[in-house]
Amino acid sequence: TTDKPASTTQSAAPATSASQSAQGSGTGAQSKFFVQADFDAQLAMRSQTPQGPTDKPWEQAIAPQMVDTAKYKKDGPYQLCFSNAAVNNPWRQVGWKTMQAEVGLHKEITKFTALDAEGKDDKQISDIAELQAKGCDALIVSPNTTATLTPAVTAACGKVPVIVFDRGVQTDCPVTFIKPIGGYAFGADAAEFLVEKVPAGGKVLALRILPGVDVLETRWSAAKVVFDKSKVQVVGVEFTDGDAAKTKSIVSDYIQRYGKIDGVWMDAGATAVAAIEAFEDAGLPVPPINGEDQQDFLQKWKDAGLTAVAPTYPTYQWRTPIIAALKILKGEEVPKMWNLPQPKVTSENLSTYLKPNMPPLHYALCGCESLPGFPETWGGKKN
Amino acid sequence: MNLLVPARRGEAQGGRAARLPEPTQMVFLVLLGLIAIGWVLVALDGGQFLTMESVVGIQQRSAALGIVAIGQTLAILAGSLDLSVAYLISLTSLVAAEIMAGRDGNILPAVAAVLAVSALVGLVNGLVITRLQVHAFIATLGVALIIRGVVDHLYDGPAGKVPESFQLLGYSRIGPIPVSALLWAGVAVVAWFLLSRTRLGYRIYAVGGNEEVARLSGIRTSRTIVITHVLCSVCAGIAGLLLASRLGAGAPTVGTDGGYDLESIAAVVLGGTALAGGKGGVSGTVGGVLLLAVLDTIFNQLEINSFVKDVVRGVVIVIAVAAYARRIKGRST
Amino acid sequence: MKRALPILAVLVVLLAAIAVANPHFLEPAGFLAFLKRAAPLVILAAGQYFVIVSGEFDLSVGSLVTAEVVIAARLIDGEESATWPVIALLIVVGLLVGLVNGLATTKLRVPSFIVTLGMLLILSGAVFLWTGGAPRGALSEGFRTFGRGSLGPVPWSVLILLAMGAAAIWLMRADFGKTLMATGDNERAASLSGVRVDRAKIFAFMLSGLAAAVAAILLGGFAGVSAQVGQGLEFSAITAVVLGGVALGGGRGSVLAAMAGAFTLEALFTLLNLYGISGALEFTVQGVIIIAAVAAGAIRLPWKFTPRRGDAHAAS
Amino acid sequence: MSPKFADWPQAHPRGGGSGEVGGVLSMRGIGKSFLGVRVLSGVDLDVAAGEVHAVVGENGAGKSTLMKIICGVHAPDEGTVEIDGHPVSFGHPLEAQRSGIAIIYQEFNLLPERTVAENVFLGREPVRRGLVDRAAMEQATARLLDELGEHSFGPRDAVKRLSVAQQQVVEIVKALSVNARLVVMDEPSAALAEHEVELLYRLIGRLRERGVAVVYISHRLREVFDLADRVTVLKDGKLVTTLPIGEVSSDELIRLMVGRDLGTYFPARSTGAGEVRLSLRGAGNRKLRDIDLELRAGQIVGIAGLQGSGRSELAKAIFGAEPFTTGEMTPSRPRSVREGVAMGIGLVTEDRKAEGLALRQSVRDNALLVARAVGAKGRDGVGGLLERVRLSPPRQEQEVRYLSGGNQQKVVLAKWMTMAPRVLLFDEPTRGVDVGAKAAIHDLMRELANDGMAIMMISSELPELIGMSDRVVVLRDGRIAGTLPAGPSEEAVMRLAAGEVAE
Ligand SMILES: Nc1ncnc2c1ncn2[C@@H]1O[C@H](COP(=O)(O)OP(=O)(O)OP(=O)(O)O)[C@@H](O)[C@H]1O
Ligand SMILES: Nc1ncnc2c1ncn2[C@@H]1O[C@H](COP(=O)(O)OP(=O)(O)OP(=O)(O)O)[C@@H](O)[C@H]1O
Ligand SMILES: O[C@@H]1[C@@H](O)[C@H](O)OC[C@H]1O
Ligand SMILES: [Mg+2]
Ligand SMILES: [Mg+2]
Repeated sequence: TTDKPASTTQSAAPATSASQSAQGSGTGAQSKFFVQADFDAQLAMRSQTPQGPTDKPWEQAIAPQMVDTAKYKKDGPYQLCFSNAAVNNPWRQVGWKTMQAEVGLHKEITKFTALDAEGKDDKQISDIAELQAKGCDALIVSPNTTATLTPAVTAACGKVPVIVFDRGVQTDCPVTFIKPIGGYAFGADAAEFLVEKVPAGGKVLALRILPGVDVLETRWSAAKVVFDKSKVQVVGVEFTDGDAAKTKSIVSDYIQRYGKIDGVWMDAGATAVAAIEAFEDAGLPVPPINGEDQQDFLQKWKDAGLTAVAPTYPTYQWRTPIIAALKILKGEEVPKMWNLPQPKVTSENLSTYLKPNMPPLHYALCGCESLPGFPETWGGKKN
Repeated sequence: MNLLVPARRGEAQGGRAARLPEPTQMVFLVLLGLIAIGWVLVALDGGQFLTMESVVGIQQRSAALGIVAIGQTLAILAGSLDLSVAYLISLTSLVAAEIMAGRDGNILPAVAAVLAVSALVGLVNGLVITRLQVHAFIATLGVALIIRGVVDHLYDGPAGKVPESFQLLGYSRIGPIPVSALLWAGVAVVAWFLLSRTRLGYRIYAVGGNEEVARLSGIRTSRTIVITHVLCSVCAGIAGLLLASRLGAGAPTVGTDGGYDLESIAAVVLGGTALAGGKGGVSGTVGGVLLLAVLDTIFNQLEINSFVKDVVRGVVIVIAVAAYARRIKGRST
Repeated sequence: MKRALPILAVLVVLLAAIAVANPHFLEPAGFLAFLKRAAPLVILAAGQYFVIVSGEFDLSVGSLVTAEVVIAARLIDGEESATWPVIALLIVVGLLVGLVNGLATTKLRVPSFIVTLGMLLILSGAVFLWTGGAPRGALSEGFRTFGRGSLGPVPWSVLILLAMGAAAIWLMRADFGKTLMATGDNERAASLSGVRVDRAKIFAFMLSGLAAAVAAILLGGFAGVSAQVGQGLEFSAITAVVLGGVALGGGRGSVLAAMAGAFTLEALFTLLNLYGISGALEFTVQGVIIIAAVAAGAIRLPWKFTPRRGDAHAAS
Repeated sequence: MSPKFADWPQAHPRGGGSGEVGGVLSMRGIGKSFLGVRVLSGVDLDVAAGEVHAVVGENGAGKSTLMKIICGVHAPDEGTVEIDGHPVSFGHPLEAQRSGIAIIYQEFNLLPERTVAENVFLGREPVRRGLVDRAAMEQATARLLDELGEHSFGPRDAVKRLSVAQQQVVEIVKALSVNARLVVMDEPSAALAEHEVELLYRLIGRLRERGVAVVYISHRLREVFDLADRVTVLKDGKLVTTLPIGEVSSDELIRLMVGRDLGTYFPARSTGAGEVRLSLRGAGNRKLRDIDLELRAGQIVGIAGLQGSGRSELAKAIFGAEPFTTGEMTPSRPRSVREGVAMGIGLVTEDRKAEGLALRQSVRDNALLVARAVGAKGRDGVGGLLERVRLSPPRQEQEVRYLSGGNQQKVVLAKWMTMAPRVLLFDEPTRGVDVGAKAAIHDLMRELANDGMAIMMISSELPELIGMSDRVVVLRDGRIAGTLPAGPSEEAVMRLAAGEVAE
């Protein structure tokens, strides 16, 4: 007997890289994760108008290509299963709470079984296998690693309708793949902002969390393309491990070394505030910087009147898989590739996203304000 | 003034404790108890505990940790320990998948390369400990950093490709028994045989029991420690192969994400092997690994979040080892 | 002092190398910044030293640091007036965790490696269970002063470091330190000389917990709330102590050398950074240097004179 | 592989001594330094087959180091070693073993967690088809134990369950199992009681008969005179002389070792007994029963008994390290070591290294350990104390592990004297201590008694016990078998200890 699919159509190595243009701009070689076509597609999507209800961005889709799901149609009530990569950072925490609240909205879901793989590929492979035996009507997967989870997801596709979101897999067997526009858009949004705000020849420091994670690699590779075409000078690309203290130290070192840093690009917002503080502690004005939609950053932005932008990778995407699952089980069409809108926070709309009663590491684009239990479930205070 | 004081605590326990089995056997009693508790809890929750899938799941989940923990048992019995296994697993999964590159014909060279690489790392660990006289904790931590640097430098994501035929190792099963569990069982049997039937095994116990006594009795203690580390690393290499076959590729974080370093040590001591060396054995470790896997399964079935899991795991480990310590104290007085 | 000489020499060489690459380093501001950055690790190393010299390990300090920062943020919740009560509470929590580690090690007779490994799991699980998975609340400005602010030109963390360092050195010269050292060297002999060995060890664990609490206050103050402030600090602290020539297994080494070891480690990180060793290979260099430094120390000293039970198995 | 005791002749007259048979061992000009400190220089040693060759000298004279060179533990810096006329240079104990050399080390050398058989064949396990042959190993061990008349334990017992004396038997069996040409015994009797030493004598006799060469080290001169054919004296790492045993007297031997006249006299006994410092009435615990005992100021009470008769247990219970569960103790019963110390009781333990000293700490720190533990004052006097215990040279910052056994024992003494105890208990105070230091310790004990301290002394060396005690209490199986006045005969003590009824 085998628990493995008969065949997998995977291509483990990330697709070919294009545009190896380092140009001595300090940005280094292009990431092997970079795919020009995806880059172009994502950048284009930014200006497309999503379809669906505007007040519910998690139900919207950009340029959807609908697929028929009649063959999955069945009567309720339903049991949904979810294999989660991990709940090991605030982004996933917010998303996970949002997803649970979404489940609570639907009476027809009588059972929701979720297993947490704790960031372990091997555990997630077993989890997916174990979930298939639980009589799920649909299986939602948030894969830990794209390549390595592909076989397990492929295997599940043969037994239940599968919905994948956040990180992808290298097979199109899932009924739908849900994600915001993507990392290229995120990285480009931030880089374009800096190119606009930093004077020509200005020194930009790029801070990355860690290498090798596709959603983060795409962010940087897009920024690299943007910077390489610009007149700013990228003086350093450093990894922070997402550690605030390390971030602050790195930024302080750069300030000391170069006397002045004119812009800071970040691939994620978690340590943006630490980077800002490095300038404050050095008694320098904070240069243009990007963060993410985390409350502490938005708060700082407002309080200090920063020149900033916050691209997002919205946590409201955690609602969509539940909605998609129900649509599929009811036989309604869903987009094959469900591209959610990916707004960015700017100084114009900052005040709509800043919610001072929410915890510092809360993500503004949770789409959770109208869900039962808000704000306490997300750690916020009623006021 | 001081008449008839009550008997000492140690004495009172002595009688009871003396009848308790060895720690390496006790872990199986705990395991049975845990299965019973799990069965009840899951039943109350309206589920079924030991379904076919969960039994297969327990074995699948245990196999990699089990193999590493067997190697760790050898190192700990010899009075050492190995903190480099996690990074070595990542490294060997990459070596395997890169060399296989999706081709059946490359399986053998890949396996050979993995064994060679892991043996080499074990050799380095052993030599740093014995020749340079660096405490095993620091030596293997240092080697772990070295491997980490190399892996992080060369790879930033999954790489290589494991051919279908080799993935059977990770996925096929014979009835309810996965091949990976058979591999684990095989490694355990070999290690058990080695420890209880060969001179090397006797020497490992002797070196771990008291290195000086072993040396003065004519045992080449350094050589024993080096060989033990080579075996321990080879076990990690085998686990790396298994994980590569499960993932279909090599992954630079598979070892650390799995927490195989500290978790394998926890499994070993949970199995009643003394951290100081010289006492314990493979069977206990098998029990310890199964105990952790059954705990995981219960948590999975009850869908308990990972934070509670950590707390429970921490408490279980400390209490189990405390129970063994009680028993030993009871014995010796 | 004599025992700290070799590591101090290494430290001076590293500092000189840093100064060559970065002349700012020799200016008061540059050097104070280095001290400030090193302060948490140095304090943790001092705490870890007490545990190691008594013959034990404390693997729980990293997750204790994280837990303390997360607790502080949730309890203070931006409220200036809560600063001092919460700081007091953090110190109590640190001492309490040390107390539990110490009690489990001495009374339950579980090897401290296992006790503190268990504590590591328990703390990281419990604190996030309590906060629902991610840090909540915010630290007050007052709280952050200790890690961020300075008194005149001298950062508070440097002053705190000096105070803690002086206290550690004083403690090791006092009866407590001498009896702790004897306990780590020969527990049975110490006990038969009237030393309350369990109490001494428990106290050592409490000092480590206290050090973790102070380090948490400095780190939280320096960079704000984060879920991974403490990650890996236990290994850094132990490495620092060992780098200072303090033997795992107990009974040997000076606290000054342990702290110098922490400075050396921090200087090493700074240096690797300055010379632009690629992020990843930094680990490799670090691994080689640590092994080499400990090996050099081992060969310099008579590592094995009287064979002693437990030397080879300090992990127990 | 297994030795054939059965083949040995039963009678064992003293062997022919040197010269008769070819030399088994010949060492020439041996030199050895540790960390630049010269420990041996220019030492020659010849041992013939069938000879028992005693090696004597003060603590630290280099006896054990010389033996470790024979056995491949240390390599000599200078000189040559020949076995059967062939030069050898052992890099590892294993190689010495293979050349037929066996050793009973001064320190215990067993694995408590392993069985007797596993210990006996440690590193030399018999194998069959590549696998360890347990059965053969256990049979051979059983046979050896049988030959020795040891039936109180078997090959499968875990060593940790054996008494100290039984463990010593295992050590001996281990050495014999090698079927060696040369057996080195480094203080094999230190842990044995008198009657067990008899057993050892018989064994050595048999070895001699078989033509095995024996090197015997002991601080007990009586054993040297009982056993040896020749004696080699070492002093400060140098060879003093090698003499046939018949050509030297005990006083001469001491002079050769110490370099001066010591005399074999014990200090004068006390003149009168002072107040009762401590008394026991019907005291007992799991090892002791019905102990009535009085310790008086100015008196030394000797405690005699066989191994395991409960002497150490008695000392530890009085001190508070072990409990009394029944009976009374006046002025009060200490429930912990600290209470014992607070009552003014001190204990010089029998195992210096395991229980007495923190070896890596300095002389000063060890001497102050008790004072610091209980937070007592009076630490400035340490220097004076160290002089008083005649520590030589009194270097306070020296790590204790670098001191000789005698000097280490003096540090232990100083440690207790900082507290000016009212009662001081000595458990085997001169075990493994050379003759010079022994005399110093004896003098000191009497001096303390004369200053008004109450002293209890346990010793397995009867001459010492008898010579020092103002009263001898004999223990047997945890009970007091009888009390004898000052200066009893050895026979009287032994009769009580071994079980004949006292009047
Ligand atoms: N491994 C070692 N390293 C350094 N010095 C050593 C070592 N072994 C022994 N010594 C020193 O060598 C000297 C001789 O010691 P040795 O043990 O040979 O004396 P001994 O005659 O056997 O004394 P004792 O009667 O106390 O057993 C002593 O000063 C001792 O401290
Ligand atoms: N059967 C035994 N098993 C293990 N240990 C024993 C046994 N008998 C005695 N011992 C240990 O040996 C030590 C001495 O025991 P005890 O006080 O009974 O004898 P003693 O008369 O003082 O003999 P010794 O000459 O060894 O001091 C004690 O510390 C005890 O723990
Ligand atoms: O899963 C990812 C999350 O872990 C990271 O923090 O943000 C992007 C997500 O895709
Ligand atoms: Mg000796
Ligand atoms: Mg005794």
